[in-house]
Amino acid sequence: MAYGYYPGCSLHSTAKEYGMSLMAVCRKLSIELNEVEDWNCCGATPAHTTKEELGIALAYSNLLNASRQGLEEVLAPCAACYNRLKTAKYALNHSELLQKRMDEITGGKVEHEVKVFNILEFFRDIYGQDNLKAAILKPLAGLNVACYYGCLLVRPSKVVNFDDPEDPQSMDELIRLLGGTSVNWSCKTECCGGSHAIPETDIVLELGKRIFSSAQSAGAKMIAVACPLCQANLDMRQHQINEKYKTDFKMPVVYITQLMGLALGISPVELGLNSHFVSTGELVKQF
Amino acid sequence: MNENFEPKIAAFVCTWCTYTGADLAGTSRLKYEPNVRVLRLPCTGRIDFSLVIKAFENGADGVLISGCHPNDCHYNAGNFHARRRFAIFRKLLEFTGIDPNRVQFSWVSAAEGAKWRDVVNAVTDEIRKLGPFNEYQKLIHDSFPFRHEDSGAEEISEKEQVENVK
Amino acid sequence: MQLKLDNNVSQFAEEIESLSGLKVYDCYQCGKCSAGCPVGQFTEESPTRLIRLIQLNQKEAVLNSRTPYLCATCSTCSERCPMNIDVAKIMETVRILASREHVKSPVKEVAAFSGAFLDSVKSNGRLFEFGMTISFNLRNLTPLKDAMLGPVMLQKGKLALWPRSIKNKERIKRIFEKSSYFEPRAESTGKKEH
Amino acid sequence: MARIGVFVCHCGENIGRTVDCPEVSRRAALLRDVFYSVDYKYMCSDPGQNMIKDAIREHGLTGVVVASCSPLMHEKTFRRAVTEAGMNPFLCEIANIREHCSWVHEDRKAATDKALDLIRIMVEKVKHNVALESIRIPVTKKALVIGGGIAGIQAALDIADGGKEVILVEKSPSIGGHMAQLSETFPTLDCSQCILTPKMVSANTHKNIKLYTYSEVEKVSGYIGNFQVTIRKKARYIDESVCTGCGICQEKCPVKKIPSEFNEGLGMRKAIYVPFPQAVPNKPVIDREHCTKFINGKCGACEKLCGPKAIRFDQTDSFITEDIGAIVVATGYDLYTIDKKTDNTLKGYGEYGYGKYPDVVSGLQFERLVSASGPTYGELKRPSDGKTPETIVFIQCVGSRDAAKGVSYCSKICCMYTAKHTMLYKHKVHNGKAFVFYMDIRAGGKNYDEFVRRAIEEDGAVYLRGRVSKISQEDGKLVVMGADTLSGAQVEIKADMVVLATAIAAQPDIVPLAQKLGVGYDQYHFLSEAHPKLRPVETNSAGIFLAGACQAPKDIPEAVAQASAAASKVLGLFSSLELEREPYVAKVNENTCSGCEFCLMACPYNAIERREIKNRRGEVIKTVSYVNEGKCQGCGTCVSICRSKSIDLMGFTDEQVYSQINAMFV
Repeated sequence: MAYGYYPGCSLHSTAKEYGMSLMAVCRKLSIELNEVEDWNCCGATPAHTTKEELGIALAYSNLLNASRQGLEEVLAPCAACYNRLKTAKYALNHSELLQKRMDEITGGKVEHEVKVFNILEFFRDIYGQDNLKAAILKPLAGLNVACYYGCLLVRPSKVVNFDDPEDPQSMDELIRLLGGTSVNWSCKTECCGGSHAIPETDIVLELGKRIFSSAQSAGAKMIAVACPLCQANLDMRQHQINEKYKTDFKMPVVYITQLMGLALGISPVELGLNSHFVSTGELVKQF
Repeated sequence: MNENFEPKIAAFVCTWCTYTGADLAGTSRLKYEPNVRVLRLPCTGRIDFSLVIKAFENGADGVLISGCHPNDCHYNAGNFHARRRFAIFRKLLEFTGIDPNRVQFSWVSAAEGAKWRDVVNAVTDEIRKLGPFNEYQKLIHDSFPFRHEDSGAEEISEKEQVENVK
Repeated sequence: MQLKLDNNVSQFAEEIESLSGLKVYDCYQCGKCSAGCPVGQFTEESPTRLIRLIQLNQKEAVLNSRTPYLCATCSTCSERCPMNIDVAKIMETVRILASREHVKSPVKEVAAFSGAFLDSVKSNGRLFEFGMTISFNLRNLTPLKDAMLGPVMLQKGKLALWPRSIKNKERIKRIFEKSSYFEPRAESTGKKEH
Repeated sequence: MARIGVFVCHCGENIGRTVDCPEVSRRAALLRDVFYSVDYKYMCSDPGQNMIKDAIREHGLTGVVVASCSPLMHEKTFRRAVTEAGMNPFLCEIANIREHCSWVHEDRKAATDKALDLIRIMVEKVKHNVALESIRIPVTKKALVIGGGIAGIQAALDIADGGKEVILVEKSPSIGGHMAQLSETFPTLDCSQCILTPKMVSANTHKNIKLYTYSEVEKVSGYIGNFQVTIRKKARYIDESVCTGCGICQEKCPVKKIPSEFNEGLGMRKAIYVPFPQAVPNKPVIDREHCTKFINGKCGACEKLCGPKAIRFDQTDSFITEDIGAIVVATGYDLYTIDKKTDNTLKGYGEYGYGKYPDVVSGLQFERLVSASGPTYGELKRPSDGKTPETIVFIQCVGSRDAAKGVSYCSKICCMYTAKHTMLYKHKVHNGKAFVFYMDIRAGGKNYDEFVRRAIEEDGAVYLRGRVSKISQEDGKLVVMGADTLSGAQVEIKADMVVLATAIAAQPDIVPLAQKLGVGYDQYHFLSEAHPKLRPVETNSAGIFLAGACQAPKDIPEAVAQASAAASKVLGLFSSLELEREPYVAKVNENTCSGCEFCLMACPYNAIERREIKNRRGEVIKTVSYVNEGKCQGCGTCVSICRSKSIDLMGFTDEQVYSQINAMFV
């Protein structure tokens, strides 16, 4: 099985382990990913909050490349990229004027529809839960996971049209499928302040604290994410949160693909589980 | 156009809203142009547009149709029937080369005495500007024996009305 | 505080409506957006108040508000608005409008970050995080901010020291040059989506 | 030959000032077929009316035109006058030369000319008038009241007290409706059941009321005064005539864990049950879906233990047909569904966690929790662990005024009942604190605003102006994230319980009933009144009236007032042997009718039916339209849609209208 793949900037740098673990999982499951040729940054938050058209055009340019390459289904594992690509598609579907402008700006036109999937949709709807289940070697027994979706996977719901924006279930289902336990907690879709990770540190520390306390009181031992921004934010800043609020959170923030990898019997190092700020030692020990 | 020309205007109104609204204009002693002759019907839904043709035939220079506001019809939907018919009738007028502004349509509720005044004044002005509707009366006179052949158009309009009503 | 209002009271709201395609006067100030805003405790004007100020033509106050810059674009407000107003989009619109009108950002860190980010994308086609972070800290005059994180990231292989550019940089250049502040909207803006 | 009389009224100065009445009268006399013309100071006065009567007798007039004020004013007066002179009332017409002429014009000549025109138009019309008889419809003096809540009970009692028979149909096993579920009522805080139960009992025992509970209206046909209604009496699986209501069956039934509808799911009931102790009638029903006997044929404990042997497992639904003269619809309301899991068409309030957190309850559930007859016998305990809540957050407008997730309208009663809840809470838990999130306080009504102020000033409820964005659960507490827009701040409250003031919605199954009755409904499925201000209890279907929250959200006083109003309309209708209506109805010319049935589609009243025309051998030659005069309201829409000009409207026939147009301009 071969699908298009839009890694986005993070999966090559700050979210290196997301890329690594995804590749490892795909190798294991014989999924072939064809990277969108010469892809560019989706623009993330700075583009669309600076110039509306810039935000759309940067994302559209990637859809254009994908369509030229003949890709019909593209996996965008980074939730931010996924959100931007979906937003561009949504905006273009709702405005012919904008479509015209995009044709002018990028000098091209998407020839056929390019479907964009996030990581959860990809394994649930495209690869299939049954196929995945069959490949599990080491079920994640006894693992209490707080599934953290953040903002970009589920909102705005009319744009992404993916899961319940208040109480999404797809990652929880996946964790259960892998043999783990997903805890019922309140902060699944609360914002971690990812877009302010660098400029407004105070905000992200406060938001991060809320998320960790909620996960902890729900009995979670770790947080699973599908967004490099959330991961970097929560993982990198945990130390600062503990310092500022005199807390003692030691909660690994891992990518869902890393947990999948463990269940599929891939070695922790191959999954990049050694490159986290908060130690994943306790988790890795079990495998 | 001729400023001294006093147009003759026929008004077909429903009894529940516009006729009562016109009564209110009277009780409020509002003054308006005396050119309109009102014909009271239970509902604008009763207005077959051949009545309009008939009015022109009898020398009207303009026709005003007025009933309850949308959703306020005493009979639920008669005004909607009238509105659809009117939309088609206007097209028919355009097609035949008659200025469609000779037939005016409006909603006047039982509470809108002042609106009735304004509507009557505006329609009178408009028709005054359009001038006497001599062409039609002349046509009727000149071709009296054949005028029923014209009603072919009427039938078409009615058929369309029915389809729209559906 | 006193607001001086005249017949032009809806002018600014109409401007925002025509730029964003949203209906500003649909807002009845229920406060649900403010209630759930993750950065609520860091802002002076809640989204509710900011929209009220738009409704009352307070353009200057709105364009100089910190709120749109502190907005985390999480869309929680838009998701829960009982009147279907895309509040996050209003924040975005205010920010873009301020930038178009050369109003200096009241939150310099956010502006510096956006600038650094887009500079990096503009010259490489992709984000070069190491360079971007240095550029941000220089713009923001906080050269040592998060300096402790950098080495660890480098050590963990999470920051590349050299940019990896895309091949067709012309494409990116063109996009940056040609993009307008706002997308084109038909005359009849503000049609509600249902 | 027509002999028309014209009577020009001066109306004191009102007409005479602008219109030269003697001149008009003189010129009217010259009109063709006008035989007699006169003007007089006050035509509506006794001498004026006598002039008309005398003229009719003396000159053998065949038609009368009174040129005076609006027909809406005195048409009835003058028609009565001509009747007294032996003329058919429908041969008298009014030319409106006051409201439409003298009062609105200043130029005397123009006004005089116009007055004459108006008279000429009516003279031409009256020449083509024909004698008509008012339509008389016999009236069956028995009313049907649909719905046994407070509105239905009140309407039924008022009609019954007025001496007329009533059939009261209630779909659930007991009458009482939502009011029976309430603990206490605003703004007096009197106990709901204390004031309702006596009425329920009277409804059951009144000699003029026949009560059908656990029954639904199956079919309605006919028209005002003459409805035929079929009622489906659902099988209770007990013989009501034998059952003594001793309750042994309910006591011994082993199926215990069925969420009680009456307690809004907060308590349990058995498979054979009386919904609540004060139920009327106090006879149980068997819930077929949960009864073991029906599921696998075992058990039958109730049957064995029933002393009078009233259990009938083989009972089936039965049907009763009744002749009815008037119908009162009092089907009430339902709550908006907050929990989207029960209704996928709604977006629901996922952010409030209703259905996920047991201590987030609806307003009606709170009523049950503080009601003396509720699952906790009036002691306020929260559902999750039975703890007494020390902090309760009340959220108003859940579902109301919410175009995105609920309904756009204001549910009207929530401001009041939330204030009541805070008071009931404070009276039960003295150290408790109530917080209320509201958007606006709508407390218009006698002693209503004072009541809300009392909640704040005396019972210490803290009102916060804003909506709540999210409720989450942490360490056994509900964390409520709201806003107070007055201070411009976010508000976080850790509460033990949250009460959602849920929007009032129309009954989910109202549309099929409305369609059976031919009653209109709005986009939210509330039933439509005939006129929002002047005919608030009538519907556009003659003989069908509305009472209570089926028309719009209403509180108890309003529902009761409307119920009594509907009852008085019914009694008014029943006060005469026959109904008399203006004979302005459509008539079909069966010779030319082609049976295209466009009129059937256009008629807003379903007044047009098909009629088969048969030859002597009884073979159907063609089908034509036929107007049911009882249903026809005389709008004339069918007349203008008829392709073959085969329908005409009495009183406004084509002949009359064309004659008027012919006379319009000379």
